[in-house]
Amino acid sequence: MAHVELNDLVKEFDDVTAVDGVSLDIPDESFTVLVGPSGCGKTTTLRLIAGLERATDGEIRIGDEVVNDQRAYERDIAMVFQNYALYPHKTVRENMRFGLEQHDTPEDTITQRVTEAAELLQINDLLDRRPSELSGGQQQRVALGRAIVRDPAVFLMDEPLSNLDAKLRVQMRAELNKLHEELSTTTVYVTHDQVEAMTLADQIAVMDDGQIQQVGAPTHVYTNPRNMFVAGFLGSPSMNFIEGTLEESGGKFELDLGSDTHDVPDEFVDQLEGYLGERVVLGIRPENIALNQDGVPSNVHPATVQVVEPQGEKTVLELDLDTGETIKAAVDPDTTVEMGDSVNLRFDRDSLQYFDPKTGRSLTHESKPERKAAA
Amino acid sequence: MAHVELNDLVKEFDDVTAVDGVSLDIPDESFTVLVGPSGCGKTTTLRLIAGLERATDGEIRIGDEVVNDQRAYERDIAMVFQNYALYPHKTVRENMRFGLEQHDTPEDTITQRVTEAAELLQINDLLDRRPSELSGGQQQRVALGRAIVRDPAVFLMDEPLSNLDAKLRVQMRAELNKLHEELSTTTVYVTHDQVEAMTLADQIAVMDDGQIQQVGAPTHVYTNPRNMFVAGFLGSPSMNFIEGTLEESGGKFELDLGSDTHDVPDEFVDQLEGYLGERVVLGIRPENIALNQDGVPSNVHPATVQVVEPQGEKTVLELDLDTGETIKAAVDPDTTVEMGDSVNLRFDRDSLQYFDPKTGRSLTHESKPERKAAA
Amino acid sequence: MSTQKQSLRRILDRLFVPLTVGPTMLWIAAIIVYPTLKLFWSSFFWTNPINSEREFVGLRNFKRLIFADGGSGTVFGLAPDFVSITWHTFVYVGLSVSISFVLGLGIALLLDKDLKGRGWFRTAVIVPWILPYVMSGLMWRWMFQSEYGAINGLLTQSGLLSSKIAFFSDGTLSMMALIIADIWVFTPFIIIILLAGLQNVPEQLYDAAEVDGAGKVSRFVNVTYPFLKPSILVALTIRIIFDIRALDLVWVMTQGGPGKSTEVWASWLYRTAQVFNRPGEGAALGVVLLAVTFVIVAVLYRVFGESPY
Amino acid sequence: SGGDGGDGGDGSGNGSDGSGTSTGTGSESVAEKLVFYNAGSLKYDPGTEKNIERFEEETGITVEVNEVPWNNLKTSLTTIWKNESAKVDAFNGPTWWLADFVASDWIEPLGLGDSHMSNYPKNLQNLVTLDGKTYMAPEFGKWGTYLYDQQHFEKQGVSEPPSTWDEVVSTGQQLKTGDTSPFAFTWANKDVFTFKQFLYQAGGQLFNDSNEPVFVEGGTKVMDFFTRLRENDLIPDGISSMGEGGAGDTFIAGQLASVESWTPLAARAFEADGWSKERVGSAKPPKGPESRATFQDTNGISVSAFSERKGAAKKFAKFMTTTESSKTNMKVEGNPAVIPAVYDEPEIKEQYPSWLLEDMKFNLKHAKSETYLAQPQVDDYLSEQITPALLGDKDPQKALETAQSNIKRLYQDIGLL
Amino acid sequence: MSTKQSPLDQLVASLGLDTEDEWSHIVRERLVAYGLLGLYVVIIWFPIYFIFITSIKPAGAVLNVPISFFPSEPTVSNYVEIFQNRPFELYTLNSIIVASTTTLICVTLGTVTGYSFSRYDFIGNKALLLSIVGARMIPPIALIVPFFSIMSAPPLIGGITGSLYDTRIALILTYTFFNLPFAVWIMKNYFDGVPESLDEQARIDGCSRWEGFFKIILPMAKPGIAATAILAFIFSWNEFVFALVLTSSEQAQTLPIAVSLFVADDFVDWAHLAAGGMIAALPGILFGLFFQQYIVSGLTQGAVKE
Ligand SMILES: Nc1ncnc2c1ncn2[C@@H]1O[C@H](COP(=O)(O)OP(=O)(O)OP(=O)(O)O)[C@@H](O)[C@H]1O
Ligand SMILES: Nc1ncnc2c1ncn2[C@@H]1O[C@H](COP(=O)(O)OP(=O)(O)OP(=O)(O)O)[C@@H](O)[C@H]1O
Ligand SMILES: [Mg+2]
Ligand SMILES: [Mg+2]
Repeated sequence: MAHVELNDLVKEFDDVTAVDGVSLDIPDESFTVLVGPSGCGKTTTLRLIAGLERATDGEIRIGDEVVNDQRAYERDIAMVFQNYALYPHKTVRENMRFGLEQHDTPEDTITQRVTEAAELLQINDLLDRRPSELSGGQQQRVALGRAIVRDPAVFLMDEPLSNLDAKLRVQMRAELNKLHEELSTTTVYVTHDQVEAMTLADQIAVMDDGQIQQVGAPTHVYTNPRNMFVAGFLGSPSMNFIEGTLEESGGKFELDLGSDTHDVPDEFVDQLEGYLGERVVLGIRPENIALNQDGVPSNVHPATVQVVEPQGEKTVLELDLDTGETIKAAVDPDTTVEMGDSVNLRFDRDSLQYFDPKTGRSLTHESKPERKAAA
Repeated sequence: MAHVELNDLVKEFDDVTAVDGVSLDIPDESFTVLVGPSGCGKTTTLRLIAGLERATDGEIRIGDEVVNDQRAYERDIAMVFQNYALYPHKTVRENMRFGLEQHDTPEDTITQRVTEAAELLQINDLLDRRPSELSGGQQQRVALGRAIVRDPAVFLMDEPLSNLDAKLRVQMRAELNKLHEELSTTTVYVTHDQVEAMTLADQIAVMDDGQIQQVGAPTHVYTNPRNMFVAGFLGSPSMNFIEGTLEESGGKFELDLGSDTHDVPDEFVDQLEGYLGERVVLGIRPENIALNQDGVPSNVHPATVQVVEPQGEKTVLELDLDTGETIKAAVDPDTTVEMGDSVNLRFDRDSLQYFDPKTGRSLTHESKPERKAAA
Repeated sequence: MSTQKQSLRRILDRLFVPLTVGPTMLWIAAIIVYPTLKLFWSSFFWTNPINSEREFVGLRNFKRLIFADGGSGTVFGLAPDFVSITWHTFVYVGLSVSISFVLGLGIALLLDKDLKGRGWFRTAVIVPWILPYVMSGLMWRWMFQSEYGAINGLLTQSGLLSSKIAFFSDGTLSMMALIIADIWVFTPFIIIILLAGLQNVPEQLYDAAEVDGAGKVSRFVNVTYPFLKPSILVALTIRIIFDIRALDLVWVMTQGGPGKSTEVWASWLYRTAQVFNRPGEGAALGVVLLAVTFVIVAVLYRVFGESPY
Repeated sequence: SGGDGGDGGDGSGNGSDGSGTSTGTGSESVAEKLVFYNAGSLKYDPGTEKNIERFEEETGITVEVNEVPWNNLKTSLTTIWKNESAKVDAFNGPTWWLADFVASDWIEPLGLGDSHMSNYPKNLQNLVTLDGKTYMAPEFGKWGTYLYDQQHFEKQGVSEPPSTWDEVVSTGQQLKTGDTSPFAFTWANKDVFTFKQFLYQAGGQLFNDSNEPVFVEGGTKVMDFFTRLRENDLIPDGISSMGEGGAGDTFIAGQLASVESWTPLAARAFEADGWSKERVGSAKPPKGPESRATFQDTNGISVSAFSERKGAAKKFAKFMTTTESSKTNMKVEGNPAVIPAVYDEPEIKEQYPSWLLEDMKFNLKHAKSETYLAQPQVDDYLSEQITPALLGDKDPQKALETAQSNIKRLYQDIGLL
Repeated sequence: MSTKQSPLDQLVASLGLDTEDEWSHIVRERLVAYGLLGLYVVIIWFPIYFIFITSIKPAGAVLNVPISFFPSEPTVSNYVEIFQNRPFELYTLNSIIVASTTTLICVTLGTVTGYSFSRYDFIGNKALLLSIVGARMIPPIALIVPFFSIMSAPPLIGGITGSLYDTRIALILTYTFFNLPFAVWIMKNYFDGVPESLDEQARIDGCSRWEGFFKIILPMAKPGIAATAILAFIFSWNEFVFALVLTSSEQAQTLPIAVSLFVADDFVDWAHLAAGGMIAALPGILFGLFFQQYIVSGLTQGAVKE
């Protein structure tokens, strides 16, 4: 059990700066999820924490120790590699046992933990196979199993569920959650799956281009992104951005979108005051757009349905606003609209975000992060 | 361009039957998505089509030819491997060029296609790097690029987007869609991402345990699963199953759930008639459950909220029915419920499914598959 | 784990490189430094073979061996012996290494296949290498012997040949016999090294290449070869190093004859240093040989030195 | 320096061993053991083995025999001596190593005394004596000999072996059959020896008394003879690869009617499949323009200058070469004795046919040799020329002249000329 | 797939191959492979066969012409004689001890050193590797005299009597010197082909460099180790010149020396030489067969193969 602290961490490869001044506090017993676009430096950050890469600059602390100079094996971490890195010459069982044997775990504890983990991961039938005889998802589960049998100070997991089917992934996610509740081992977790990020994380750190963009409780970050990058990155389909000029009209603020106008709710007046007359970006998530074909008095934006994309549990619409901008809306699967339909959109006023288009900074961001309540 | 036909395909590895009598018709120009739990034989099926494994039994046709005895390189296919299988000694550019060179593509076509694909995949900055200098997602994109530059008879793609972040994945999905519209190359695509499956597929094939469970248009399969496996596999969180005894009461059918009763809508009476007095499973998807705290007359099931799991665009609730069963519901993120709240659930009557608990067979399945309308 | 044990482990870990590289370096250094210095040092001296009087002559030994020493005619300013022996060496090493390489590669590729009984084949192909070289040399001398040798016997007794061939009376045929013997003896070495190297080729890349439309040849070039490169480097380098100085076969089979038509650097060096008792010139030849070997290895490194990852 | 070079047979002066004083014997208490380097396996030298047993019995000194492959004995010895190591006390080797060994101070004068030395023929005494000191005790003789296949001769109707070079050519025509060549001689590895043998027969020699190479004239005669043989197809194609083994093997294989080779071949032929004492014919070598001389390749025992047991070693050298030992050696192994008196011993007469003994005695008396410095390199200069000449790839005269000028230059280089 | 058997399929079946389980073209390829391998083995074994039949011919009949390739009256007398006459068992023992000890040292040091060279970018890595391999480029002939003087020098350490001359240790030291550079180099190149991600996983599993190396990487380097071992073994098994110079009696002389003792001054005792040669080769062949499993599995268990 240990808290992990990264201070101004930098990692350069030849001409690429993979990690560019990352400072991150990972509290003891926390479950921190690292998200960010492909190539933003997540894996590199994990490898730095693990001690597999040497930091070009900055400091890594585990517990209260600066571990920059410690070798991976001295750091007492368990890691799930993005590419599994299973020992090809060992069976699944041996792969899973190995880390425990290294830590002088008594034989019966080893057997027990391996059996338990294998059951949990539904790979108990595969224990005597070699990795080359496993499917992709099975290999990934072995890689995960190899980590979770351990009892390390820190878990590092690099997209450990990416190759599992949705159902299994939900199960595994639940198991990981349970495991974390039981063991409370500090965990750093990389995922591209938003649901995973949202449901597992105590805190979520959004990275881009080697830098941390925002850290906080998942719902907080989701609902209070600090900048357009974070806002756009989280959520799928991603947040719609509509740019307009902020104007005052009758004590109320409104965004001139060209051939349409958006009324800014009163509670934002304070924060937006300084931007009067300037360009401001309105952000609204697809799921916060309602089709209100029957007409609702205020803040209604007419639009035309361009694409209807049923996705099972929801249907995503691509809509052209009158201003010519295209936005997406996620609606109930049984909504009956068709291509070419004209609809009225209502943006949920509680979910509106405003950004400075030049800096990308959110104008409505609340700075206090919230911790996720114990799940 | 070619249609692919699998007839009673079997592949055994030593003691494992990875593919167990798969018959599947993949029409020319179709985009067929293969889904199924981890280890069900998807990769093996692709490898059989590719000619990388030898079928133990059965027949594979590409175009009108039986290709069982053809080598992979004779089959004119392009494949994205689940584990990428990039050539470590070649640069990204060389990796992508290689397949084209093998097919005697003129130099300028090669250059052009590689440049285009690289741009599309956002890896144009990485063209001169080696795979070992790339992040996981970047490697995956290269693997994808290596396939899409080609102009083969069949594309085989094994989870080509699994390591990409949501945003990029949406983009890539769109690009793949566009590509398929342009080239109309027969494509077989494995994914664990339901959204991907739903949005990309002309037809979706659900596999389990080496066998095809159902084939059809994605929305059709989603809404009309042939059996409990398919019903439970598609959708996340997955469909809730509630078992009860079918009874008749006043000309209407109802399901006795113990301490609660479910009214069977009249349109199902015909299909369920034969099951009167027997056990029947009711299936309802989480997103088709509405919280109706204000009371609605019929078919209301009281429940207690156990877990509230905000997932960004939706919130998943875990609820205990009065019968003791636990079910999940996906509700709007701004629904304000808390753990311990008592709620009334309303199951959307249009979305109900009924299954035979012994065989798993759907009792309400419409057999006619629907083709997805051109996207 | 006790802290003491842990810190020991830590110290040992830090010392990994010194501890793993050190003993080898020491071993080699301890044995090599003195002989090497002696080799270079001796090359500057001339020793009178009849009374062992030593005289410092600077680079004269090199000049005499490589460039004309004023005696008979020169070839482009080089000593005729040097030119002809270099040519023999080039032919001998070049042909036997390249032929045995191609052969060895072919056999290694065959043996890499998942064949039943390949274990027996693997053992069977190694055997020529196990026989003592002296034995092999004698055996081949006997095989090629003109009057009662097995090859002539086989050819004449089967009626393929009407009169026997005097292999060792002809420079070219002698060279051919040497090369055949050399190939026979050393091909197993190539096979073994390449066979080991073939295990390093990730199987999945063959799949990828097949899907990319690569036929057999292309798969070899694009997948096998890059991974085999380090092994090829090892195989060729060691093979060439061995062959440039291979003495046993030449000495046993032809002693450089007939005349000097199969004299190679190794036998020249041996003759000069050991037989003629002219250590200075022998050392000078040794230095030249060392330099040439270095150059060849450097070139090989250039060509094959790249690792696949 | 030690300008000793040419000691061309009969002529040279120092008749008997003058150096009666042996170095180092005085103070040394005779060792209990000595190390003897034997060329090849002792198994092939049962005579030597027997004599060693006798020596050990009589003196109580243990002889540790180190067997070194024949081809490598010289390398082993020089390596040891270059390190001034006392690893070896005594060894046996050929006389033609002596000049170089003595010049390098690697071997020790033996001080065998006149009574011992006078057992040997004059020419042999001269051969092992340099600067008036004896450096080798001759152990057994080896020289060229002429053997023929009586069976083949009879079949082809040749009753007498040829007695001159011309007859070799003329009877050769008669002896030639499909698989059988009329004549052959040892060449590979021993080309210079064979050449010398013919050279002596032709009346030539390698060096004159002042170390100048002078073999072109005699050598040309030899080469003429070879050319006649070759052009008349009287020698096998593979002649240049015929070492002692090769020539002997081919002879035993029945592919040669006659052969001029080294002595022990006769003994080998006796034992071979399909051969008998009757089938092996022996004769004096055919006479060249000058004589029926042969090349003297006697083996003897010498003592290392670095030995720490010189006393015992010298005792050993002497013991191994007494008349008694010589006789034993001949009796047990068939090695021709180098002491003429041995041939008159009854046991020997009993064991060997008289004609063979006759020829041996003749050869012993007429065998010739020269000891010269830088022997290996001189031989190499010769060898690289005479082989192509033999094969007709080079003009003989030119080849010999080249060899001669190379050797001359070598001798100038090392200060002999 | 058709079920009727073509003649080729029948042939394939009769070879013990499963026609059903294999790609027919692979089966065909295999037949070609068997054919080529068979041909190769027959050709390279012909001389060995010839030596063998020579060794069982009566000594006197060895040189008979025409040559009999199928001896009518085989005999073991040559073998009996060489064992009677010579301590062949000692030579064999020496060879085995020298070759296997050398192999052991070379493989041990070569593997660890090669691994370090492959994985760690320590200062002078390249230069050291070059000097190691370079050390081996010096013509051995040039080293004979210095080696002799090293080995026959009085011992540096007290308590040991006598020099190393004529001991197996001298040979082991020498051969190790000759083989170690190659062992290092082969292994370095081999490890270059083993993905580093496995080292990393080992470290995550709590392995120090030593543990990771021995427990994870080493088992995967079997093919390289097998190749190195074979190389070192055979080199030591065959080495002649240094054995000649550094030993003088059967307490240390090895088989090549023993074999060459059959080559007398004036002739070659073919029959016994052939028998001796077979015996010299036999332990090697037996060694090969005995370790066949290991060699084959070593040469096959490419860990990297996935
Ligand atoms: N070489 C092999 N030897 C033995 N069994 C194998 C081999 N390859 C695959 N299998 C087994 O065959 C089954 C199907 O594997 P396959 O790779 O096709 O699964 P998959 O559907 O692609 O799964 P995933 O989604 O996890 O990648 C699995 O149970 C797997 O363990
Ligand atoms: N060994 C290397 N040499 C050079 N550049 C590298 C190396 N490893 C990673 N990079 C680069 O560093 C950046 C960060 O890589 P990293 O693997 O940390 O990304 P990631 O966030 O894990 O991405 P993904 O989600 O795609 O796995 C990428 O641009 C990558 O190309
Ligand atoms: Mg990554
Ligand atoms: Mg798979």
